[in-house]
Amino acid sequence: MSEPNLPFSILNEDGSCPERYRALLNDADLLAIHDMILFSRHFDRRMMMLQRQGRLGFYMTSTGEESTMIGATFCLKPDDPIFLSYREIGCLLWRKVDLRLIMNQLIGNSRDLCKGRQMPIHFCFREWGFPSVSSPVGTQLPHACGYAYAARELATGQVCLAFLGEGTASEGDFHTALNFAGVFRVPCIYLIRNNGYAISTPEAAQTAAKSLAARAAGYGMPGLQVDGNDLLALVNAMRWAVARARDGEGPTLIEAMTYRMGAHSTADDPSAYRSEEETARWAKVDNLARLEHHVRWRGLYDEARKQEALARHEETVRALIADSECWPPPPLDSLFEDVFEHANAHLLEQREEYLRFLAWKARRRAGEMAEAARG
Amino acid sequence: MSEPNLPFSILNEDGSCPERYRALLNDADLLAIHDMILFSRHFDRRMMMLQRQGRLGFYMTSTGEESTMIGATFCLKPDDPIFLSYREIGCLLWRKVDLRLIMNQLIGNSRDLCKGRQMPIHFCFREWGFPSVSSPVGTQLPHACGYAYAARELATGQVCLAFLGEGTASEGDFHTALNFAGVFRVPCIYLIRNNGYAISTPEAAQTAAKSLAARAAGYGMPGLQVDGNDLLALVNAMRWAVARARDGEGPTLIEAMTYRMGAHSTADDPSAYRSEEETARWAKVDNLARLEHHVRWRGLYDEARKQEALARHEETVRALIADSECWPPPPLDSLFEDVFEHANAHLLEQREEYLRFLAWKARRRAGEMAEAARG
Amino acid sequence: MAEVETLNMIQALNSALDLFMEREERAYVLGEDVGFFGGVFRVTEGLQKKYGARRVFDTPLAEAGIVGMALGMGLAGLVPVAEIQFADFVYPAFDQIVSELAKYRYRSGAQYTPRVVLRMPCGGGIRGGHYHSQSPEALFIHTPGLRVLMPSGPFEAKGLLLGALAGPDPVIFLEPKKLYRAIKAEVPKGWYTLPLDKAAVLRHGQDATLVAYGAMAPAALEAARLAEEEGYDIEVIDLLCLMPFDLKTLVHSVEKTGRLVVVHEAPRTCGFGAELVAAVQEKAFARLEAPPRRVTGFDTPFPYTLEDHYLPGPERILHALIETLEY
Amino acid sequence: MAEVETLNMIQALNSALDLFMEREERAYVLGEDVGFFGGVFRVTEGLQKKYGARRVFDTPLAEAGIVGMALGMGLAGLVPVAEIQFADFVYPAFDQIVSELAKYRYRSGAQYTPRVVLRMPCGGGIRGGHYHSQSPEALFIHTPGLRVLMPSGPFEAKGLLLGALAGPDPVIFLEPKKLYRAIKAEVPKGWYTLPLDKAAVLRHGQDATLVAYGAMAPAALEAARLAEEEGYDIEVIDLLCLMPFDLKTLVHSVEKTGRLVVVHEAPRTCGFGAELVAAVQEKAFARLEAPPRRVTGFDTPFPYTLEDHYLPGPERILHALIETLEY
Ligand SMILES: Cc1ncc(C[n+]2csc(CCOP(=O)(O)OP(=O)(O)O)c2C)c(N)n1
Ligand SMILES: Cc1ncc(C[n+]2csc(CCOP(=O)(O)OP(=O)(O)O)c2C)c(N)n1
Ligand SMILES: [Mg+2]
Ligand SMILES: [Mg+2]
Repeated sequence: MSEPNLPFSILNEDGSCPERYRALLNDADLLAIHDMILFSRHFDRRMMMLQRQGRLGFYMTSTGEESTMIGATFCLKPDDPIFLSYREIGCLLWRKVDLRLIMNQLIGNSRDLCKGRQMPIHFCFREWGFPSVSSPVGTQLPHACGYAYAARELATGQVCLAFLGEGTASEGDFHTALNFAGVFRVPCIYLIRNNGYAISTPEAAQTAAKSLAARAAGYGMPGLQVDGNDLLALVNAMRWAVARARDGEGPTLIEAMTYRMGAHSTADDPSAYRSEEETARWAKVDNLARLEHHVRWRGLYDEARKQEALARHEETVRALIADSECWPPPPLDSLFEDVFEHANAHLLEQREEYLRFLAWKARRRAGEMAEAARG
Repeated sequence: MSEPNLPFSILNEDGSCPERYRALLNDADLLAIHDMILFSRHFDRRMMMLQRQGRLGFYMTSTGEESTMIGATFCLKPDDPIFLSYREIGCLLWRKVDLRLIMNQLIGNSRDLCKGRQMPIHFCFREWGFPSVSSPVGTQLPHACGYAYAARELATGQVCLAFLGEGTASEGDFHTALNFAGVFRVPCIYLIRNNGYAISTPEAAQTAAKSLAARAAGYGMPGLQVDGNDLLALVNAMRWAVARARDGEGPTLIEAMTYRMGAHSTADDPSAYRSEEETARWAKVDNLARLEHHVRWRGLYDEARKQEALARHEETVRALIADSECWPPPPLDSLFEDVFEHANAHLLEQREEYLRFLAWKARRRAGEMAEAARG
Repeated sequence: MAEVETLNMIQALNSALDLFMEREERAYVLGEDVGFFGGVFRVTEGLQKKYGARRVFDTPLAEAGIVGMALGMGLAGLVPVAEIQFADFVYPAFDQIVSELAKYRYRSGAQYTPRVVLRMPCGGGIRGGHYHSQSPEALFIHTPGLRVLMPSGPFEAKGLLLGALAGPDPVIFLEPKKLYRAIKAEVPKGWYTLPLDKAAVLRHGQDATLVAYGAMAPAALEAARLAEEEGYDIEVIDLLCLMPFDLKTLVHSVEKTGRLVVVHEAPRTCGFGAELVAAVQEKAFARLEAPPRRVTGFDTPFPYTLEDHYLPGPERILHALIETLEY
Repeated sequence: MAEVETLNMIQALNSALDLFMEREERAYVLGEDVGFFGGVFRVTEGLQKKYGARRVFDTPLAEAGIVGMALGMGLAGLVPVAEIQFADFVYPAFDQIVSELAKYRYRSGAQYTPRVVLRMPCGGGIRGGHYHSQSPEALFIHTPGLRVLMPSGPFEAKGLLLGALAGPDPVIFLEPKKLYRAIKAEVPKGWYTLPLDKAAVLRHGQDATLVAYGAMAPAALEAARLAEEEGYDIEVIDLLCLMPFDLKTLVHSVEKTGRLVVVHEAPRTCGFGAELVAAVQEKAFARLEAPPRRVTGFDTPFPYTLEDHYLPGPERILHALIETLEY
């Protein structure tokens, strides 16, 4: 277990970077990532609007943290499974999950692969390497370890990536997952998005540790702390961890320092617990802004391209929303499927009873209407 | 958080120690501790015999690890609560818990303070500062943190000590407890008895970490690894941690390296999973043997004293057993008490129903006997 | 007459906590986001400001730690009131609740008698999907050593919570979050407690007994109103106390009506409804004119888009009532 | 006829695991002490030697890790069989079971269909006190998405376990440890499976239906024998499958006998017995001649010294039978 001496940050304030790190990302990749972050942020904004208009039940933005998800996903192969916490839509976007499927999940309509069974942002896209998101935080962490163990056994060559927030690092599942991962030396990377808050709780109230990366030593794996608002630093660290995992040297813990620029969720109002001044301070080092400086520094970008991109993204999202809103809710029968491979007698009977009720209700309504017509 | 540079070991092989550490324990204390370890070990031996004779349902020895419990308890004040895992009878002994109460718990008779409700060694002696032991490992760890928080609030000046085995350090409760303790800077010491095994599972299969003490950094507290078979080293580390806690500087994690010389429990046979050679190697550095070398080196001890002590201990245990075995089991009503402050209607009805059954059974038996007498 | 104020359930709960903390200096409030922020549902709002950050504090994100720490505080003589942010997130603390909190008094031979109240919002109706909607009451009711309560309105919420806080036993206090802001009611300003083992008869009737609790209580009442339109006279009982539950009142009612319908949100199989049916029929067997009937959530995880189908509503309850009445 | 051998339940379970691992290369066994040592009850003995330490392995001491890791392996297409050392120690893994394992298929729209079997010894009768004696079946039965099985002898153990292992759903496989070595029986040497939704009628009778499972099945049979001496003809049903359970067979029996007594070790309130009573009376209401009766553990933690009072035995069952028969 040799801990490398990787830089915390690479990008300078003016968008420049030391020459030796320039090759970390070629221009085309860099532009593609930047464009995707721009899209992700626009998507966040539009979904928030949709939610406020009452057209979406719930949403969580990843605004401010995009480089972490997209940069990390960029470093993986397309079939490496990614275990999401919930604030990582960028991973789906980078892998080009069919945007309509994403919207259908958010709406929970009949075209949602998961049949409208979970709240928005609880994604599952097996085809793209995304196991199912659940709300209880941290539960995905031991899954990633188990999956990685299986991948090695099945010789698929896959590396697993699991995301979590810094708050989630306080749950017991964090501990058991990382300890198991260390013991079994699985090809798995645990990536903490340290965005400063768990809902209203600041990191300082979450742990007395100087860093969460420091926990890695307690599990016999390397721990890296990097600037999560610096795409290049994140990619540099992830690359190292992925190579290590791919080479059979075991797991790595990465702590990406970033900031949740928006509310925790559409149900939250952060002004109740943090200052505008703090938010403004972080806005200055926003990952997208820094990346834009960098692409401009490389001479790849200008205002015209930016406006073109924003217009393009808006058109994409607009069309998406229009499409997803025209589908009906999932059929009633979907309620009773998939609990087991085959519904058991108890559930079938409950279904039957419910259908009897619906029929009665329909008759009753018809009766009422007939009466109203008579009366 | 300044980590002190405390020595791993203090006692030399020949029983000597560097002069500057001699004052760690004065002669009287040293002799008392040695005598108590001798008693503890004899008690273990006799309980094992009792269990094999079928007179005790279950037992777990602490043979090989006595210095850790007794040394640690020695460093506390009598009213500092100690949260036991289960293999720490030495703590009770040092605090002079009424031995009859200990035996009554082991037997589960009508004089057991806990009314025969738990398996042997699941002690609870509030008067002596011992909260209740339970089998699920690790659950006591957050209790200790909460208790320590309360002690500070109530300004009792207490310091909490919580024991665990190295296997238990893999449970989620270890993580949440230590993280909470760090955040709240509570006066609490977590003491890992790293005795090499969790039942059959060796420490190497338990974690890939170089040491468990290294986990402390992840919780913002100091972590000390000490030789658990060296009373002086243990006392030295505990004293430091107790002073720190008492001064309001927060928790400490101590990892005491020792060896479980006996079976995991009376239900276990270690020969199935570890070599005689290994056991023999550890026997050479047994904590009691090393301590005996030391008291002899100090000129405080000889064979005659030893024989006297053993005879005295045997007499004590013999009398104890005789006493505890003459008490009946707890009364039937004890089964239905203490679930709540007052039994609720449901339980009272169950009790009534059961008494009705017992009455019927007695009538039935009487009828059978009458019939037998007639026939 | 005591002074009253008009409060929703959140305000009523907040008032109970406030009164208790004022009266009992050993009372402490802890949980995720309960301190500075006042809780994601704002039930603990203002308490930290009033009682200080030592008595009202945020914990790290770990339910096992919250319950375990609260229990430890209880062992030392404090009276902690811990919030679990949603009942759906109580499972990481399940070991601490089932193995420790519920058994501590018994296994210590009452040497230790920790008083701990765990509050948690539960139930559906807010489009919360799998993990912001569940009703785990049966799991706690089946665990000896826990009292289980669930209010159905602001008045009940304050009175039950004060009763729980002042009582000697560990309590699981389930708050039907759908009702948090849905109902306002007159609530005494001062201290009052409701008994922890009594149901409330919401409506007297002769034809059938309808039993519900939490957010199903108003739904049951509405079903009874609909049934009245159909010419039936339904007795409605709001359990309030789930463990112990007021079997006497239930049996008394069924002795009168001869018919029983129980309602809950949780999945049917092995739910609390089964216990209610089993217990009542044991006592009122001879009087029953139709098989006791259950109206419940389905044996599936809690859905999102289709939650209105999943949750029993007044019409579905009415349907079951009518089938039972026409049996 | 298939070759048979005489085995106790441990050997029968071991044989099932062995056959399955031989047939299914994706089968993996994990848990505390299951590898080198072969498990504290020796159910996995010899498997590591035969199938290697990658397929049969010891885990660190953390049930949440065991279940979470097993589920992750299942997501990747392996078929893990995890052991929880005692059912009493399953609670640290409760979140992984209830929130994850049980819901994964449903919430993913069957994109993922993990097959995971969790084995755990349960029940009393070995002087294990609070934490080596519990019967948590009701908690799992109430959780949609889990199959729950409990064999009552070596033949049933092997057939049910092979059925569970070969099946597509997550299974909680409860092993009544009191019976581990208590009964020997003839068991086919090769592969066979029992259906995962069928009860066994152990004894036909006309006067009352007695339902039990696990270690209570032999006790029920003995009670029926005692009842026979008193002139009663009791039908005894061994459930075997707790979720789904074989309601048809129960109802069929009660339609015949008109009387029902159910037995389990777990505490009464909200136990599985409540469900059995509630479900049967819904279907066989008109035929019931006495209120269905429950014989169960008490609503207390599981005791140590007095466990013989706590656990239902043949005489206590007989008493309930007679009271029901004489109702
Ligand atoms: C087990 C559990 N407890 C509580 C919650 C409620 N909750 C949802 S998100 C959240 C904060 C998570 O913070 P963090 O891990 O830092 O992730 P972030 O939201 O900052 O991305 C909490 C407490 C939950 N989902 N699961
Ligand atoms: C939650 C839980 N899981 C499993 C067990 C079974 N068990 C009892 S002791 C033990 C090993 C504990 O090892 P360690 O913590 O090293 O303590 P030691 O026995 O070595 O003193 C196990 C697995 C348990 N008691 N609790
Ligand atoms: Mg965060
Ligand atoms: Mg150990």
